[in-house]
Amino acid sequence: MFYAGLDIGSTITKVLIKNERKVCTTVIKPTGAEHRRLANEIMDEALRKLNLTTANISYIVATGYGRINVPFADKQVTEITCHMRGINWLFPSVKTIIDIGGQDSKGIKVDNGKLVNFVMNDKCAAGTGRFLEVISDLLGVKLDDIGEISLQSTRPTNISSICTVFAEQETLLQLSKGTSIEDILAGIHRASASRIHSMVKKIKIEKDVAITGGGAKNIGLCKALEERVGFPVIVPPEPLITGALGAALIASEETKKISKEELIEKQLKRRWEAVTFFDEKPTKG
Amino acid sequence: MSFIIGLDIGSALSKAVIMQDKTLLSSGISPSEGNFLSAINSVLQKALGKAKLAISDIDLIGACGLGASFIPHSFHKISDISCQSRGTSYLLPTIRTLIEIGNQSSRIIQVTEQGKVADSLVSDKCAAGSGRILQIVAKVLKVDLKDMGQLSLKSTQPVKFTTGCAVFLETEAISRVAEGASRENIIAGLHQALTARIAAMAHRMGLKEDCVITGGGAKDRGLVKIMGEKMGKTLLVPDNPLITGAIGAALIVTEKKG
Amino acid sequence: MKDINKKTGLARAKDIYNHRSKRARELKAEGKKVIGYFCCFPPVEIMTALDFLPLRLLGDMDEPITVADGYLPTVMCIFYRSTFDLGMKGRFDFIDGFIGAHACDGAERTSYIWSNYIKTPCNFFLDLPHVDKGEAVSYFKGQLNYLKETIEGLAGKKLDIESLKEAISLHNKQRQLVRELYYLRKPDPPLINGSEVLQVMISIMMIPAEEGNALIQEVIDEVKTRQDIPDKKNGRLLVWGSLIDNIKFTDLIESSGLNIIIEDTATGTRPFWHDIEETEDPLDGVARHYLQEVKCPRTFAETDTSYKEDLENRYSYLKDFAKYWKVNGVFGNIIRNCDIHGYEIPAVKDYLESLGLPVLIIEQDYSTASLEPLRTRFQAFAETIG
Amino acid sequence: MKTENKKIKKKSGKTLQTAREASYFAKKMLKNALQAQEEGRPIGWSMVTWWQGELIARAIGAELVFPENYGAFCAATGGAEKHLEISDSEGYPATLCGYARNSIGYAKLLSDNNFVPYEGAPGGGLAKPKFFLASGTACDARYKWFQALKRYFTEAPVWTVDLPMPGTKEFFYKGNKELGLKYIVDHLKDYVAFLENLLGTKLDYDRLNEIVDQTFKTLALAHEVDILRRAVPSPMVGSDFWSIMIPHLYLPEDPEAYEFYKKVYAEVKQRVDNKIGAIPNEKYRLMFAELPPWHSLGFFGELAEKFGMAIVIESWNYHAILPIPEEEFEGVTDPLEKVAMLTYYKWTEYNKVALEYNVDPGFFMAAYFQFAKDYKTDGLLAHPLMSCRPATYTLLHTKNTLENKLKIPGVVIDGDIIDLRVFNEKEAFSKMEAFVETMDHYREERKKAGIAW
Ligand SMILES: Nc1ncnc2c1ncn2[C@@H]1O[C@H](COP(=O)(O)OP(=O)(O)O)[C@@H](O)[C@H]1O
Ligand SMILES: Nc1ncnc2c1ncn2[C@@H]1O[C@H](COP(=O)(O)OP(=O)(O)O)[C@@H](O)[C@H]1O
Ligand code: SF4
Ligand code: SF4
Ligand code: SF4
Repeated sequence: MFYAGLDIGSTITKVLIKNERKVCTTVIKPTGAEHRRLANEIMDEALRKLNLTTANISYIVATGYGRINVPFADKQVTEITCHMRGINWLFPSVKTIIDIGGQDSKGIKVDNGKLVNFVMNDKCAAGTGRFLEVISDLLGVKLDDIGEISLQSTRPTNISSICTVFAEQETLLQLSKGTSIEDILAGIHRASASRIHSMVKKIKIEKDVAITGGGAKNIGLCKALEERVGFPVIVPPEPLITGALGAALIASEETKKISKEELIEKQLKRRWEAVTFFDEKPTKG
Repeated sequence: MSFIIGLDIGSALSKAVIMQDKTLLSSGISPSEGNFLSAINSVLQKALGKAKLAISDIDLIGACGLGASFIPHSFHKISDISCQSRGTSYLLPTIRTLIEIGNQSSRIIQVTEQGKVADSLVSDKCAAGSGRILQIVAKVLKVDLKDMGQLSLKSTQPVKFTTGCAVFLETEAISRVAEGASRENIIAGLHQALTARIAAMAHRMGLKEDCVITGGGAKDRGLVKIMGEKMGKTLLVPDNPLITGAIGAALIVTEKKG
Repeated sequence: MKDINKKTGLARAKDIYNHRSKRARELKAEGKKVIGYFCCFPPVEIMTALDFLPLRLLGDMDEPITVADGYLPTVMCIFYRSTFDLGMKGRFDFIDGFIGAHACDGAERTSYIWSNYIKTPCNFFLDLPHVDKGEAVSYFKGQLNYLKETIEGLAGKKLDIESLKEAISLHNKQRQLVRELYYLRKPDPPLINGSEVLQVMISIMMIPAEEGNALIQEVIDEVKTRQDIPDKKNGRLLVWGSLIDNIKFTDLIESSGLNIIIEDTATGTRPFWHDIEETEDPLDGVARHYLQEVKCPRTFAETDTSYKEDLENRYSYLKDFAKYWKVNGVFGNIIRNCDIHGYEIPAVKDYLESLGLPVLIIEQDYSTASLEPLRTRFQAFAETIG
Repeated sequence: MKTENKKIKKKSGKTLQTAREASYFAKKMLKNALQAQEEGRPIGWSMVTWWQGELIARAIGAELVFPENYGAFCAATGGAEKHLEISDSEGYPATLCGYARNSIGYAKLLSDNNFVPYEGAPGGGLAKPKFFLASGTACDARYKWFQALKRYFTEAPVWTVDLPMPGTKEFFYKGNKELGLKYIVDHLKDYVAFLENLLGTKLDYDRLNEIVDQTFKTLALAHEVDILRRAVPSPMVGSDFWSIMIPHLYLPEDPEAYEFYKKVYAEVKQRVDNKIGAIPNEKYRLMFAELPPWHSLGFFGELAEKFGMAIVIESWNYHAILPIPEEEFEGVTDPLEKVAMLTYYKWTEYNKVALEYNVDPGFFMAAYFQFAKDYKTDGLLAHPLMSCRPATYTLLHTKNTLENKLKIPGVVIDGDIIDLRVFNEKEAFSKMEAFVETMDHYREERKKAGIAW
């Protein structure tokens, strides 16, 4: 039996297929403006890799920002629960999870594998992955590299603006003053970390702490957060897929809860269509 | 008969005017583009050139704006709020409320009959209500800033944005494009989102007529129209809404030092 | 096309909910006078007894706050900013009297500012002690006497004891009916959902007590026999905290995998849970009821016991609610800037969590436009308790 | 020496020598409490109840400390941030009163540390309370906050002294004043019983009588200083007041406070007699509305320096009570009754002014109308606070009405008592610069309207 977790993030879409014992495959693709609605194709790609068809998948759980309207998912679960489950499976000792996604960041508290509390910021781009994307764009540095580069800094600049837009201008000003990219990036990471930390603090940061989500791929940000937290943090080997992993774990549990007949009926009902994001239909141009 | 320069060195645009005896002789505008010094020089040249003057002919300089400290000549710094209100009231003496939509922030200023500030309110620390968004979205849509207004006016069904954040608005605009929403509707939707923010401030301050709108945002006819509708007021726009701050700076420095 | 007036039960409640001042305006046209009041503390019994229609003044989560921003700072309770905004926009321009109340700072200061800017032929500010001791009750009774005198002036007649007693039993009847309605939520799934109950609750604050009583009775009869009961969900929710007065909010909660079972709020159980005792001087019972039996954390319950006992004293009724209605989760609803409930959050959490009930606290902006982002939070909570 | 003096001036904006000495009283309170703890005497954490609860608690032998005052102290010394963070992580909303959040954070640290103030706590820390004295007056936080503190001092009882707060019009209803006073007296009897029971001693009514008499004496003298301040140029400014208010607000029964006010009076009087202004170049006379930004008091010094703006009078509720006419006391012997009168009269003293100008409420608002006249002010500097709603609720209303009725313009500078982030000094300056024009304009308006000053 196979179980699939589909995490349609604001920025990156992740699919993970597992069986009883192990993770079989993962696919990670930008959600991108054009691809948002094409989660079905990403699913297809994962299936092709394993030579499977939809009929082989017992249960599909969708999560993430775009989970709401996935016609082929058997269940929708919030990314909060999914990240929690994924991390808990990987690192049972973790009590506090910091998830840094593309358009939001979250603090999640776990106790004995149960979600006990959470906070999130989804109103302001400061302290989200988007903030770092904007800055790396501006500096002409690849997102993958900003973490490493910032670690070279000797004198991090102080970025005083919270707002992404103002921080962008502050960065420009620093550039024209001749500040090095390393120092600017280090300053940017500090500013982000401080913002994220002050939010997560609201639910009390307790050991062990894991950082997950796309932001955890950024070593500069992780280090800056670690500095704030004051003790070492855990970063999973592939932080992007913890949500999808959690979703797949839930999928396998759900399968056990229902009868074969119900399962088959569910599978028949799956519609292999595009995903819609917004309730209100925009007018076609 | 002395010559006075007024400067408004904004985060996006640098503006200069030359005045003589309270008459406007010439003006110039240059992008600031993160290099204030060269913007100041360029804008001074423009204004001086048009007035056929040299910097040595100038008796006084008054300046406001974020980048004023970069001015390489001796000058008097005046508060942005006072300059906006004086300059605007010079152009349109009947105004009592001024809405300025600048690049980094928006302001609501209540103006007295003498063109002085009665009260003011500034959007701060968050770009959600500022003119910067117009630029960002224009870039996304590959539209010239100048054409935004016209396009907005043609909208039939403005898109409803789910966020106020300038950065998320950009992302959302990109998605809307991908989903097939028209540029017109996206721009009009943006104008509505921006209006909602500014209207909230305006109501805090209270709108006394006549109301005027200045700053870069005032160049955008679509924005001005939607704002007027939302606030239920006719919003006047000066002929050149960008240079009101610079005019004010010149007028105030004349009074103070002239 | 059905005639609106012929609608009964839930459909009628929905109508009244949607057109809140319609009935008041009709009655006014027939010569009845309307008194608008703040919060659940000005005694409706006195108003009813003098033939007024008491009308609870509420805000509107659908209407962006605009005019009020020129008068009330944004750090205020958003609910009262909204209410005042509607007042300034003329939404309540038909009321003949206004009774402000010292329920919380928000209500108190808004009452003052209201009477400065929104003129009604008659207004009164009801001071309400913060403590519930005997001497406070006597003082409060004195204030009720002033209230009575003031609106007697508007009524052009004196209040006689007998009609006050009648009004008290009429409203007690309403309290009893409300409780009956709540009992219908005991089964799993409940027979009536949160949005439907909310529509009924709002409705009865907008129409005369007799009509309200008839309406609840209709609803009870309808619900008892209906087929289309709500779906069974993961969570059976107790709502505690600031008030909820818009079904878009309850709809959002209930479409996120939760059933609302009982509300300890100012539009829920609080004004209805205890009957007014019928005392020799009816005002004694009225004063005691509002000061001691309306369980809002705005009234300070004196305590010289330990923290645990204090919580037990103040919140054991929540335990009773939770047990009787078999709830498995609590939503603490905090309208931003509500101090009364804000200071209680950790204590209420301590108490409920010690009973094994998970608690979700959300500070919200009293605006339907900002509801959707809350969905993820409710869903995550439903997943926790499911 | 000279440079040092200048430095102090820049930092605090204080101009009176006596104002600099006033911090003695803040320290004295903290020290007394710590000492009381050592000696095993009972300590109460108290709100400012406008003398209603404090005098009685002291008469029975309790030592009081004021978490509100401690909040200002922590903010001024940079120790508040840490406490605020803890309050947030305890789950208290970040929108609550900054003073409350500060003391909640501190309480958590104290209880975690076995009730010994932590190393480096500002001012040595607040000693552990035996009871809480909360207040029902003016602000919900004043009793909800102490109720919340019980989480950390699980055995300490919380007592709320309540005060009637009728509307202005309602206050003048026949018999309402008497009803209110009776309520307070009855309520205070309960309070006395509570204290006696808790502390195991009887209240000495003679002692209370002494305390009350001394309090009236000190307050009367403090009021005399307020009267001196009507002089032009202003002999002292807000920054002075925020220091000298500590003794009359918190320790009015302390004979040292009385002695202190004698010195203040002499110093201020000397300035008035010689027409010496507190600031060199007084051009504008401002009223200050509500609590100052404790962490940035230097701001006012710079306003004075740059624009010649003097803060000549500030929020009514920190000032000493207006004198109560002798005849009101006729036949009053019970000290509890005197306490009741003191507090209730303070609370309602501007109700008459409220009626005259037809403005509501009488507290927090009406006093500015009287001040404007008495102190010949040019403007209102309104400081709405991020985290103190009660003082902020009526500010816009006050500002609008002053402009309409007395042609006194107001300027709004957003800030906070504790939270550093919201106060933007640069923006504030540019607003004040523009406000100069506004005040000039309204001076003309007042002339046209025939309003005296
Ligand atoms: N290699 C990388 N290095 C640094 N940051 C990355 C990298 N890959 C992704 N990110 C960051 O992760 C974010 C997306 O994270 P993700 O958890 O997938 O969010 P979502 O679920 O909202 O799509 C991007 O905004 C980006 O900032
Ligand atoms: N047609 C236009 N021309 C110039 N600027 C425009 C136009 N339409 C909108 N704007 C906006 O005006 C802003 C610049 O306004 P301005 O008042 O000069 O700001 P600042 O003084 O901060 O530089 C830019 O952010 C730009 O987006
Ligand atoms: S502060 Fe900047 S990043 Fe944050 S919401 Fe406002 S515009 Fe967006
Ligand atoms: S929500 Fe809170 S602050 Fe607002 S009226 Fe209710 S109790 Fe008062
Ligand atoms: S009045 Fe303001 S500062 Fe004082 S306790 Fe209340 S909220 Fe806090």
